[in-house]
Amino acid sequence: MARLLSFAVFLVTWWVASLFAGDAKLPPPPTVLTAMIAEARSGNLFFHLGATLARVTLAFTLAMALGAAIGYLMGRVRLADRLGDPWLILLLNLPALVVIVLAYIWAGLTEVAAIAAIAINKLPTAVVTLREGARALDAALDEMATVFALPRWSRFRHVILPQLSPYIAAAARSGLSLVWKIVLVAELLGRPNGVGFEIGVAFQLFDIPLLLAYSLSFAAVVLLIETLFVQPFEARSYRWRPRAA
Amino acid sequence: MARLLSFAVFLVTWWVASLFAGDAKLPPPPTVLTAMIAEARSGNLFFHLGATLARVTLAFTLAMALGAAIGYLMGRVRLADRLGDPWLILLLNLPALVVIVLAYIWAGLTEVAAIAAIAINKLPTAVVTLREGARALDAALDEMATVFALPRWSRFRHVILPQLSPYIAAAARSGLSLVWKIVLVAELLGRPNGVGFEIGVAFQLFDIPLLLAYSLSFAAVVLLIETLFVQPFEARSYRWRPRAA
Amino acid sequence: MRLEVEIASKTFKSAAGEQHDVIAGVAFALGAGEVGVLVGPSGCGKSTMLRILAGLDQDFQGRISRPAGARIGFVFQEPRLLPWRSVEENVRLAAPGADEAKLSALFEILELKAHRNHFPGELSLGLARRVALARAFAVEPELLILDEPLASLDAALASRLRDEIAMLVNGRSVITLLVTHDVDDAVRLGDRVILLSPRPARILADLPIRTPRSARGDAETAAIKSDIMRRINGCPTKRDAS
Amino acid sequence: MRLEVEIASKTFKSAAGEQHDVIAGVAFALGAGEVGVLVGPSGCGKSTMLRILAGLDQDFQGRISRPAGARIGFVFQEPRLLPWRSVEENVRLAAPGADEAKLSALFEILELKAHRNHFPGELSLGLARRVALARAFAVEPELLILDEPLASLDAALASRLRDEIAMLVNGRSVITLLVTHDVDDAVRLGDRVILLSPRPARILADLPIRTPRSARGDAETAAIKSDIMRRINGCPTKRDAS
Amino acid sequence: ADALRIAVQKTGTFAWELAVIRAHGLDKQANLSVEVLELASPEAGKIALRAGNADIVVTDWLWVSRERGLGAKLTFYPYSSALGAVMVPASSPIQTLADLKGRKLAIAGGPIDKNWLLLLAWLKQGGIDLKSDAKIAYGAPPLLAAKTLSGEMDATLNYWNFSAALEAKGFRRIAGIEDLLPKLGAKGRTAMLGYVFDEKWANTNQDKIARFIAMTRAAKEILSTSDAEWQKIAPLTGAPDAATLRAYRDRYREGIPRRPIADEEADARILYRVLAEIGGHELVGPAPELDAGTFYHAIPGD
Ligand SMILES: Nc1ncnc2c1ncn2[C@@H]1O[C@H](COP(=O)(O)OP(=O)(O)OP(=O)(O)O)[C@@H](O)[C@H]1O
Ligand SMILES: Nc1ncnc2c1ncn2[C@@H]1O[C@H](COP(=O)(O)OP(=O)(O)OP(=O)(O)O)[C@@H](O)[C@H]1O
Ligand SMILES: [Mg+2]
Ligand SMILES: [Mg+2]
Repeated sequence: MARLLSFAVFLVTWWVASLFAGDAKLPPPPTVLTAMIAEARSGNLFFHLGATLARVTLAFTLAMALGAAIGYLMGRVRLADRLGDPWLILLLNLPALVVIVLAYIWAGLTEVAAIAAIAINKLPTAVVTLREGARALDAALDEMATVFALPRWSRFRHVILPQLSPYIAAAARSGLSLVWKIVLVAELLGRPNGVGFEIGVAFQLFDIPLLLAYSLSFAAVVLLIETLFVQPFEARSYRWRPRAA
Repeated sequence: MARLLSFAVFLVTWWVASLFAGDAKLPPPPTVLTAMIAEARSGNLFFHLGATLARVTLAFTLAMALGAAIGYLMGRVRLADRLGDPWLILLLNLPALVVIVLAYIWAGLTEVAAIAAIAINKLPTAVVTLREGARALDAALDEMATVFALPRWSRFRHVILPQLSPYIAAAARSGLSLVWKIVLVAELLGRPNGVGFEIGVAFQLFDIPLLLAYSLSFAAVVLLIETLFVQPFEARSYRWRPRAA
Repeated sequence: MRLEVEIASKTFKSAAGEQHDVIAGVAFALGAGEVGVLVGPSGCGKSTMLRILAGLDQDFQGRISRPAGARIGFVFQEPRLLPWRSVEENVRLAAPGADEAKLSALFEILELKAHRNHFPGELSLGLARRVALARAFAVEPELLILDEPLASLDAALASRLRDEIAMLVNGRSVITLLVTHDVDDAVRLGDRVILLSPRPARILADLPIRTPRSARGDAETAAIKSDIMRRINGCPTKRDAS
Repeated sequence: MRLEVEIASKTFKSAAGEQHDVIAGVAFALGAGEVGVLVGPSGCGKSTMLRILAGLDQDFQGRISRPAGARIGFVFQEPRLLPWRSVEENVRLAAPGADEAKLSALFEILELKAHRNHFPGELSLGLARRVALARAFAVEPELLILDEPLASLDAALASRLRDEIAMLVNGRSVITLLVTHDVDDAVRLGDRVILLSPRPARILADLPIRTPRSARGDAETAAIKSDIMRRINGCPTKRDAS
Repeated sequence: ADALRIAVQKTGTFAWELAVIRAHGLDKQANLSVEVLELASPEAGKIALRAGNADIVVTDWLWVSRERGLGAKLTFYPYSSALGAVMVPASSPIQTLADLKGRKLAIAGGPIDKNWLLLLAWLKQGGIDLKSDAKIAYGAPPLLAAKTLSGEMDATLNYWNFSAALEAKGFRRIAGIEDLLPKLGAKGRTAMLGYVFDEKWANTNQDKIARFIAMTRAAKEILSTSDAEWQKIAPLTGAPDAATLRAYRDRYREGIPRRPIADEEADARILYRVLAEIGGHELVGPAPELDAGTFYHAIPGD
């Protein structure tokens, strides 16, 4: 309910803003919707959305898995943290453009290069978030697990993972958004399809409705996934928390 | 010590890699250093670095402050979460390019537009991270603070803030990296100075050493800030934690 | 200054969705200078009651009237210290008005002097509980709520602290509510012992002790104690409500 | 199967940088079926000792020899449950081998039947401590370590549980170590009572009780108790070491 | 002096012209005070114009016409007729455009790039559909130039300046896009790039624009006659060696538009139809024909 209301407010705000700003500066919702429908009709929307989603999924999974593992290690083992930290800061602060260009130069204008470049851009942010999580782990529960000789997997799943889960959630949400920003650059610079490619085209033509149509389609997909899968799952796994007011 | 070692390993790896890859694909450290020194001599490096740092500082501060406040609110007040969530997901998944272009169109190619656009891009990631932090707040300590009637500020500073601090650290680190990625796009598209501008120029000229010189200079600045200020501060404020192995 | 408690009922909804009745009609009143002691089986709803009457839980049927704006000192059942603040800071934060002399005296009594600069993670449980006591005393409360304050302390220290609490309570017009499983403590400290049933808590007996604390002899306390024990064991305790 | 403990010294370095001596020479040994009871003032180093001999803290001077690969059941001073797992899951995770009949019996004895599906956050402290007891018992430990297991429980329940512990310990060849502040518990349950000094902990006395637990009459326990009390109070306790 | 705000890409050719203008004080002679907003990417100019931060930018009439169709009344005056070129390594077996079939092609600027569309249209007349008959890699022009240089691509269609740089590195020019225009119906080299500005602004600033155009013509004249001038602007071009600079110079000079504006517009109209047919709605927007007001006619002497 509240979500629907909020969504309605969003639409109205947009529409009103577009009335004030003028079509050229901010096209109203129907214009964007028309562009969206036209792209959907021609099949373009699904083709490009599919290509981007595939890249996002791959790069995201890769970066999250690797980033979580490295972050956990750095949070728990002091030496790993000391050794890894300068690399981490470097990687964090390398511009996306540079990573993507270098990846394309080394691995060719290939799918692998694109996905690797995106993953490398996202990796360090997952690392820093999970590192904080690992640092904040409860030593008392750790001792409990050791004393009762919980098997490795059980310990990970029942003791560690629930403590890391808010950090994982934060890293995943902000990470997905980062991946999405970067996949566009990667597609813009050297892929023949994907939303980023289309946005590049729309940008060259300065076609704002098209630009918005593609952007919002992706946001809609994420919104859908959040509402249908992520949030119910989260609600279930946070049942144990005392309910807030 | 470990950090220096790690840094040395980084340099060696780079150098060896450049020997294998060839100058054109990956210039060796001295080449990049030469480019860096040349830019420093001419004053260009400091000029552009300064411009970018100013933008980064402003946008980062703005986004962190606002994002933390909103995230805290959404984590604590269920209704705020419900209402804000769709907006948040939308904002998270709006491509940086689109936000920047729209900001420039509305507010002109101005400093304000650039900084606002960067802040808007970073804002939602700070929100999601802090929201997780606020959700994980300890209700028992909250009750304690209420019973003992801790004044608002004291409660915030001594009860809430320390619990949020790992989330703030994560949001700040990954957020700085995001701001840095986006400021480059903003400078590329509509600013006459800054590292992003220079990187854009270097890219058009395909001058990889120059590209790397600017990227690494920024990373070096962040590394310096981390080593000199952030990490000592962190070590101090996490003294209470049982020391890890 | 009076504390009036009338809780008609309190239910929790568990995460699994079940309804749990925790309090089923508890009513009593305490005046300034009075010490009420709640005694009841584990899990019967004592801590819940304390949270309600401190105003931490508003979701119940009934009415609480507390002296408006009264300073509360609460010793929770667990220490509830701020892990990131030293022992001294923990106390000072709750009692910004307490002066150095007062704190020193408190730390002396509670044998905490060596631990002033420790973080709570560096304390034993008994030490942490003592810090919680120091915090509650430092605020000079008008309403003092103690949830098993003497658990996890050795016998000698516990008895010394029992005397300290008695002194504190005697000296000033503070309303005190004490939860304990130790009938001995109850009889030595209380002006009124309220016996509670297993969950959902009802009042089984409300026993006033009229002799002033300082005047209670061993014989008298033994008599009251055996009365209480009889009452507890006399009414056959419904075990686990399942 | 024997537990041999020889801790020459243990020091903590506090975050503020100070050095704290916590144990200053403690040595004893326990055989299978024996119950050792540690009694000492709050903050003297008992929990630290338990952590060392369970292998959780390796940073000490001395030597521990534990039966290799022995299953350990540990009741920590705080419950240490996983807040995100139900009561039943908490127990099952530690004791994956325990069958339904066994768990049912345990939950029955500990009066936890109504709380199987609760999360730890929905328990009273006494209930949570009982879950911790259930967990330690469910693993069928060969080495059982109990840090104040009966604190925060009402007298009736505590006495029932004391009997349960005695039964469990009698039945099987388990090495048991118990920390308590209750001299009564110590005398009723222990085969050996080890009295500790204030921090840094040294052994003040190591008192064997030769009568089997089941045969101890009230008179005998009273005698031993008074002996212990005399010893505790006799050697003038150095108060706070500061 | 009248203020005039111009947005340029720092590495673009317009920046070279402006350097000459400044060096020779042409702006003062024209009584203009030129404010140059240097930007780092090709698209930034459009943003600057849209955002109202620039009066004049350089872009193509294709976009101007499209925008007019959508309601934004911009207008165009020819700036350069230089177009991209198809380049192959010196030793490549590719001799003609028809040989591109089945090859790996790097196309700068993406699927709606005008060079690419014109090439497609030209080949289509010969019955070749390159879009499906070749392996196409779209990408950023500098990246593709580097990729071609490293041998990853069989051929590249890139912007004229990148092509010139490749030429200087020994690459072979299979065809310049301007060579294809006659077969597509144009009478001669057609300037697709031009100065673009707002129509309303232009109408109130006719004199200013006229002076601006005259000034740029003077600059072009200098650049087309003086080789020494090229040495002066060499650092701006980023040319790593003399050969590249020479290639830039020659291609630049070829690209200076010298035809009457009416001829330019007539050819633009023809090419627009070609482009509209092959690029479709996506490229040109709702208008099937070049919008009537696309070209700016109020320059004396045209
Ligand atoms: N991590 C630590 N850093 C510094 N000092 C510590 C640390 N852990 C414990 N101590 C100190 O060691 C001493 C013994 O602690 P321990 O928990 O063993 O006491 P205890 O005998 O179990 O007391 P109690 O009966 O109150 O539980 C205490 O004085 C405590 O302050
Ligand atoms: N958040 C909650 N959700 C569901 N049930 C709860 C919740 N909090 C407490 N309970 C239940 O309420 C009952 C009373 O809890 P309470 O903490 O008041 O007991 P208590 O009398 O203080 O026990 P103890 O002596 O063990 O501390 C318990 O059975 C507990 O399971
Ligand atoms: Mg309780
Ligand atoms: Mg202890």
